[in-house]
Amino acid sequence: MRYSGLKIIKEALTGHRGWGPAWRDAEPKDTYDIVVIGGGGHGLATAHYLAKIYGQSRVAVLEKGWIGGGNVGRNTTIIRSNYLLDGNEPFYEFSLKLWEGLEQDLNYNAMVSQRGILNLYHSDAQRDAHIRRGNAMLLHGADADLMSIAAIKKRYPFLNTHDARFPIKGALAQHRGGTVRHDAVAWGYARAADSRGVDIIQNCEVTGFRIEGGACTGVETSRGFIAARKVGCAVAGSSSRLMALAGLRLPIESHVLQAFVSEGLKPILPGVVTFGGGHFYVSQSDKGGLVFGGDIDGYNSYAQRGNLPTIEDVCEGGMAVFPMLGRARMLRAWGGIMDMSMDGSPIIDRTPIDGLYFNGGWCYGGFKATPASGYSFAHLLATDTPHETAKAYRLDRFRRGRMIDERGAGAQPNLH
Amino acid sequence: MIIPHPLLGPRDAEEFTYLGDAALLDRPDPTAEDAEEAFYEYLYLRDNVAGETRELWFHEGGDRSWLVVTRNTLTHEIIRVELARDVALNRAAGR
Amino acid sequence: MSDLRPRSALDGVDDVIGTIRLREVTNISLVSVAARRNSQDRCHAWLRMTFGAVPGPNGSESSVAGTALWMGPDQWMLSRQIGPDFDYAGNIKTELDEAASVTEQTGSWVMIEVTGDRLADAFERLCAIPIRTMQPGEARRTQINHQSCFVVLESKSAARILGARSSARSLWHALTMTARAL
Amino acid sequence: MSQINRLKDGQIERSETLHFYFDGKRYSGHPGDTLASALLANGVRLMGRSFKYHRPRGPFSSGSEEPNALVTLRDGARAEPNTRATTAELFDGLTARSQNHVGSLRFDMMAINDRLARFLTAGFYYKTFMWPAAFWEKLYEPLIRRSAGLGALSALDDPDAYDKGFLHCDLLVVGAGPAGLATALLAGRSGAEVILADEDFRLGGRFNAETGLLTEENGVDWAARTVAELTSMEKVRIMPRTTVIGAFDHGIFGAVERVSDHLGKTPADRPRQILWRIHSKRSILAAGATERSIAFANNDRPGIMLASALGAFANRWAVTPSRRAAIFTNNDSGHRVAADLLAKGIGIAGVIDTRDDAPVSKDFEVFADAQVLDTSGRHGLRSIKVRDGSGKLMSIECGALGVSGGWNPNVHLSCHHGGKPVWNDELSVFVPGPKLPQGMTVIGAAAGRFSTHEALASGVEGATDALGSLGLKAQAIDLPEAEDAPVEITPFWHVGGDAGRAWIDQQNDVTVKDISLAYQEGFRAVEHLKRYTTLGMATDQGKTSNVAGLAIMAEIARKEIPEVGSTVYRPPYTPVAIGAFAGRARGKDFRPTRLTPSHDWAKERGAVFVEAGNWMRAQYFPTSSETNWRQTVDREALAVRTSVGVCDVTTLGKVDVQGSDAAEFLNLVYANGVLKLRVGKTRYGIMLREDGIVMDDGTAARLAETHFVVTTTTANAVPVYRHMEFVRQCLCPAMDVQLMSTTEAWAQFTVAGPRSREVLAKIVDQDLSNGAFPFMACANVTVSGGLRARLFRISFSGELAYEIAVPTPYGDALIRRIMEAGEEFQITPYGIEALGVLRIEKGHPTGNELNGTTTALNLGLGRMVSRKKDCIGKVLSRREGLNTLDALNLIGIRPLDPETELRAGGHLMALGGTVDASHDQGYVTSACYSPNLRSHIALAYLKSGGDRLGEHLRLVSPLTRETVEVEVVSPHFVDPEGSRLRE
Repeated sequence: MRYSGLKIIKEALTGHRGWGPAWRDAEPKDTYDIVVIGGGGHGLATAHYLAKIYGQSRVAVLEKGWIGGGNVGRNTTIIRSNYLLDGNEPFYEFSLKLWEGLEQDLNYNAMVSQRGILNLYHSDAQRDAHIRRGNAMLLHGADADLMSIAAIKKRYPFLNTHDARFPIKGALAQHRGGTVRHDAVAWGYARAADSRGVDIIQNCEVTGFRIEGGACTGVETSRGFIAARKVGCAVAGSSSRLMALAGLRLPIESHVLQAFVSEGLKPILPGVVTFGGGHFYVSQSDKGGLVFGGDIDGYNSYAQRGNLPTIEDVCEGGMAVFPMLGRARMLRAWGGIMDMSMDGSPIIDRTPIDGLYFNGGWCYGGFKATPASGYSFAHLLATDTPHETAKAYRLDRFRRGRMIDERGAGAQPNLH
Repeated sequence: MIIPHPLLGPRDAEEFTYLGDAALLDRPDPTAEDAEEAFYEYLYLRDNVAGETRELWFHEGGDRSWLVVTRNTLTHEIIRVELARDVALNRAAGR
Repeated sequence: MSDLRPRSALDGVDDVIGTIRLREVTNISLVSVAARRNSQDRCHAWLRMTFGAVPGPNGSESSVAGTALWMGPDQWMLSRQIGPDFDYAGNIKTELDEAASVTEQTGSWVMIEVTGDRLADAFERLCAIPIRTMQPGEARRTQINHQSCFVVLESKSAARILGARSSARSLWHALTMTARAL
Repeated sequence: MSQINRLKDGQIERSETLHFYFDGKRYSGHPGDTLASALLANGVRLMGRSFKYHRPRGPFSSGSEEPNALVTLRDGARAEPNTRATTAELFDGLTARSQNHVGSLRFDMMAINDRLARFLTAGFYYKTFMWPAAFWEKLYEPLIRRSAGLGALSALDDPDAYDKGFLHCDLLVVGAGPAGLATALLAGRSGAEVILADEDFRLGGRFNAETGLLTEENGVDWAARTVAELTSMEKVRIMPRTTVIGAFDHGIFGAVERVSDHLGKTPADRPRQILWRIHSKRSILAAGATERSIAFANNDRPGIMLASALGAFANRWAVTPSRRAAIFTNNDSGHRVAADLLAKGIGIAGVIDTRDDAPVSKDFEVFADAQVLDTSGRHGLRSIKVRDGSGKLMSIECGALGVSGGWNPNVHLSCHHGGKPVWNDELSVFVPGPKLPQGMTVIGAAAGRFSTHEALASGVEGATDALGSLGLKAQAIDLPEAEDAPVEITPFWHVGGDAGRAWIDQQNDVTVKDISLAYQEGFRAVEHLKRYTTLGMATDQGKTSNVAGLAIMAEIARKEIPEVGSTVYRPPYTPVAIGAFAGRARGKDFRPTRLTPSHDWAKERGAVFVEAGNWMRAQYFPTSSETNWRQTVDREALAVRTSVGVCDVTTLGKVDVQGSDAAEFLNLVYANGVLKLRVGKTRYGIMLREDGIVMDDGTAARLAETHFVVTTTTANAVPVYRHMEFVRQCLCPAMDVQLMSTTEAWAQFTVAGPRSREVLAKIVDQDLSNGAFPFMACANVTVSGGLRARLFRISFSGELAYEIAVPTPYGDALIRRIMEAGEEFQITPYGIEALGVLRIEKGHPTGNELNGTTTALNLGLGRMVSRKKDCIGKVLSRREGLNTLDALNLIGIRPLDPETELRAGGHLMALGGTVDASHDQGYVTSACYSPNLRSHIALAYLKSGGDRLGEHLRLVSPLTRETVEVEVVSPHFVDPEGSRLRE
């Protein structure tokens, strides 16, 4: 069923009886060509591109709960491709381009909103680093713009430029950056994949891998064994737990990242802003809520909830940039499990086990990467070769000393 | 969170800085044949357990002790806290 | 004797705000003492001799010789009301010699005395120490508005704060704001 | 028109009259009123508009669960959007504005949406606005965004102050209703340290809203007596107007106290609110229950509200939306409200009860087995359409309708640690599950123990249990006689039929139809339902809608409610001002400010300061004749090379390393050898991280056999000290070594330049000749006739230079003394700009070069990583990826035209060929103008740059639209052989 304005009008006049399920509630088959574990954004996107781009139809997505219930349904919805390093920038720019055509590709309005993202800087050293980054972005064919305070103030007149502890000296802007309605991304990919015959199987938890002669031949699940030629794992915060079932240890720690939303407010923030003197980023959703966040709590956790010090730190950052926020109210705080890698960059690669593929270590970057992650993972699963933009995301890069460390923080996940 | 410091009693976790898995106490032998592989595993690979795990916290805002905290990553329950130095000494003695 | 004159972090400011009195304690000399390996006993004996007892965790001991404050395992901060001209560290070092690592600390800290009946109310707004259940002599290292400090309780209505000298003015500002807010 | 709907009695101060303004109109009320009660008293029922359909709305509740009566309180910078009129305390001069309408509140142009409702069903926007793609950004989205939100921020800085505080207690009691008061009383009498917090400004909970809860006395009196006794207890702290917003780990709770929101204006210096972090050993949740509604067509008109709210407005505030009211209920509490209203002189048009065994009353008409089918009244309820047990339809005139679908325990805080509430079939409610936050007990209505007797009894049980675990003995306590009515309820969630829209989530306009549509489209998991329909996502977080939504989903899916699941409860319990979380840390007080020992002196000299981390450092020292900073910096940098300059370097990290194993310890920490460093000597060293990347660089000075002083860069002082403690305690626990940070203990100044020796000779009490105190020497010395000091002959500038340190209290005196001594040489104070120029001229790396991805090899210091010994980072620095042939090397570059500025952050490309990422050769880390070379210069990382000296390249910076042809040169621009510093 195609979605369109006309369809809505027709349905409205006939009591909305014609709407069917956005995706089938599929029953697991005995065997598939490719099984993708994880019904989050990345897993569903992988399935969509496997079916659409790589002509794979015998594909299943296994989700232990309800789809879109992980980080894709629990993030600050920011999209951008303002990366510094060669290993990252082409990938995230590829992702941004996919975002730009998402609605038409999926026939689902995920409200991709390119209202721009500003990274404020507060010192000469930060400026130099931002210039290097902005140049890298441009050299990779992305967009970047160095904005003066005057230019920033035009868009954000309420920015604190009068009594800031760390005065704002300018910003690196990416005007093509912005936000997306996060839940709709999962639903849109699910619906599109489903329409191409992909089985989306909810409430189906993987409990083990069947590995014979060094090769993975399928997965044990809460709903029985499912055979597959290839198995791809895209389970973000649960990566270590899942891969342990296959006897693999990962260069990944699971941390809690909190995010926050304010009460609905009339539109005031035109785009996304990140603070360089602390840890704070914010945008305003189409419903009017200010969506904001900051640092991870800093300790390993699977509890999906954080603690007060981080909440306070984030709000201090908010007040430092926009002192008007004092009278906006925080409505809800939530915590998600971040798969923090050892260099802050993701992994999309084969594993030492034939037929078993891994996608994870997304740190904060998971949401904006969704389309490219799905596309590249689909490419790897279908062709057994890394996608051009993801070839640096190898599992063995740490052993080989080829880290992709944007922050230069080293092998300490909670610093990335 | 509150970390029951073995010397100072209950202290707000805000006073501490987190490093990670207590396995970082076991620095491999740099002269060993497979030193490079051993160091790679030591520095980069993690069990990342969903459940009880031993980890290193530094009492930065306190007495500057490194602590080994046994904590459940699913519930945040803290089971045991020791001075990392004591743990390290015992291990050395164990070797 | 050198003709260079010392200057205290807050130039000896002394102020009463509402019911709270804030005063910089000047002419304080500070030195940290850390027991060398296998010399813990000697250090403890010396501390007992000098301050009457060995301060334990969260504790301090005072005598005519000044105050000893527990800083960390086998580590103490000694303070004495005597001008910085006096080489306190050198003095202690000659007494303890190789039994301890001795470090000059006089310049590291500012000492502010907080007094007033509403002391507990004030500290509740400043830091996470259990001020109402602490006993005189007890000490805590804690955070006050993002600044690491030692708080030594002298009585139910008096406490001394040791804060980083470089941010002494920020600390003073935080204390005065809180005193006003009560 | 004055308070036409004010009834008799009530807990308000009639003696005093307060005046206030709503939408510009002046009204009056009394102390004890909320904005909502005062408006109702004045006959105002219409207070706001709903989010999506802009339906006219009045109060739906009388408390913090309010979804409808949201206003913008106060004006200007203090304007506070989305404030619940039902909790805003009235004060004289209060001003409030209604929200979310175009035109007036009564005639809202956007109400057109209500006519288009059939097109604006749940999730409609996901299905359209896609073609043509270009229209989304330009047309569709702006339209959608315009309709976003309810109230508006002022865009002005919040002028109020917020405080933070920390409390410690044995027992935290959340909620001061019957159960909470009983438990606090017992715990207090038994000697526990108790904190009793309640979000309301009047303690007592249900006692304030209902009558007949106690059999022998008035509940309000008992509450007042109990509060009085608690207040008299030294160890009990009573906190009204304090909302416990979240349960965090290990007994920590967050609570927000509204200190002055109820006052006309905040007293000077006082905070508006305080965020308390409460450390509790045990906690008791006595948060009570929230009434739930029944969905029926047009159940959202002003005048229709929860029955308990109708009762509370009448009993506590002596107001009513109308003199004639009806009740729609499926349980007995609706009947009690009817009786209360009657007692207040309100006409009861009838009690419509869905149960066929509804209790009968002699005082008012009860319709058993009956339902309310529809309502009328555009801006306020006028009449309801009722079908009685016989199926007869009738229209009943009434201006108020109280609806009761039963009660939902306020389980929120009990679920903040991931615990799920469990369904209790007998009571047909969710009660707290087994997985509670550590140390928490739930009592009273929050635990599903609804009768007053049960509440009081559970309070005693809760306290007794807590006291036991605290090692305290529970004292005896005499509880008042209380009603113990059983819960008589037959679950009834919504009136069937296709009559019209029946609201579940009032604020977000989610109706029964939306829920069935979500089911039809496959959004059946609770979270899908919520996210697709926005059910429970409004400012009330579904306090009055979530359970009903679940129940209706269960009904459609033909499942049991627990099978459908339950939503996740997250903090904060009610929305909290972001300012409260930030507290005092805002503006200039965002972070502490660290000042150097020479700060005041530098200020006197008119220095320009700049932030360096939390430090403020002198950036440069302009003279009156200089018109731009470059002139100043050039002068300062030249002075150092030609005569002498002085710079405060106190901010460099300093660590005292002592102990018999100090040398061995540092030998492991530093990549280069330190073991053989002689006493009285200093050595430059680099530290690696275990991954082989350079962590920091600095000097190690050996003052005695067992005493080193180590310096770090300003930025890395803290992490390096932490790392050294890690190595000491975790990796070499047996070593005899002690560390102490002494960054602040010593005021340290660089005296640099050919005349520096002559300057210091006047100050230092010892021979400084090259023989006596050669390059890299260090010593404990005295200055100005006996003051203890430390002297290091080290040089960052490449000139003959010293760093001299005295105890910080003497820093101010020393800098002035140095200036005196240097006067004859025109000694020049210089700031970090000139410092930067001097070090770039010498190719010394700092933060820009040590960016966390560079190795010793990249820095050209590969040979410093000792082959002979182990060190942190040595093994992994051997990895192939860190030793490629085309590895980056630190080099210098000069523009062919010396006057052309070089851009730090620019990238290096071959002279010809394409300019893109695949042709990237490296990047510039630091750039400056060198007054000594009369040319712009820069340091850069270049692929195998070590072998490319003399090569010409292009420096491109598309971001700043610059391209410069440059030559690759040695990074040591000045005195490459380093003879000057040895002179």
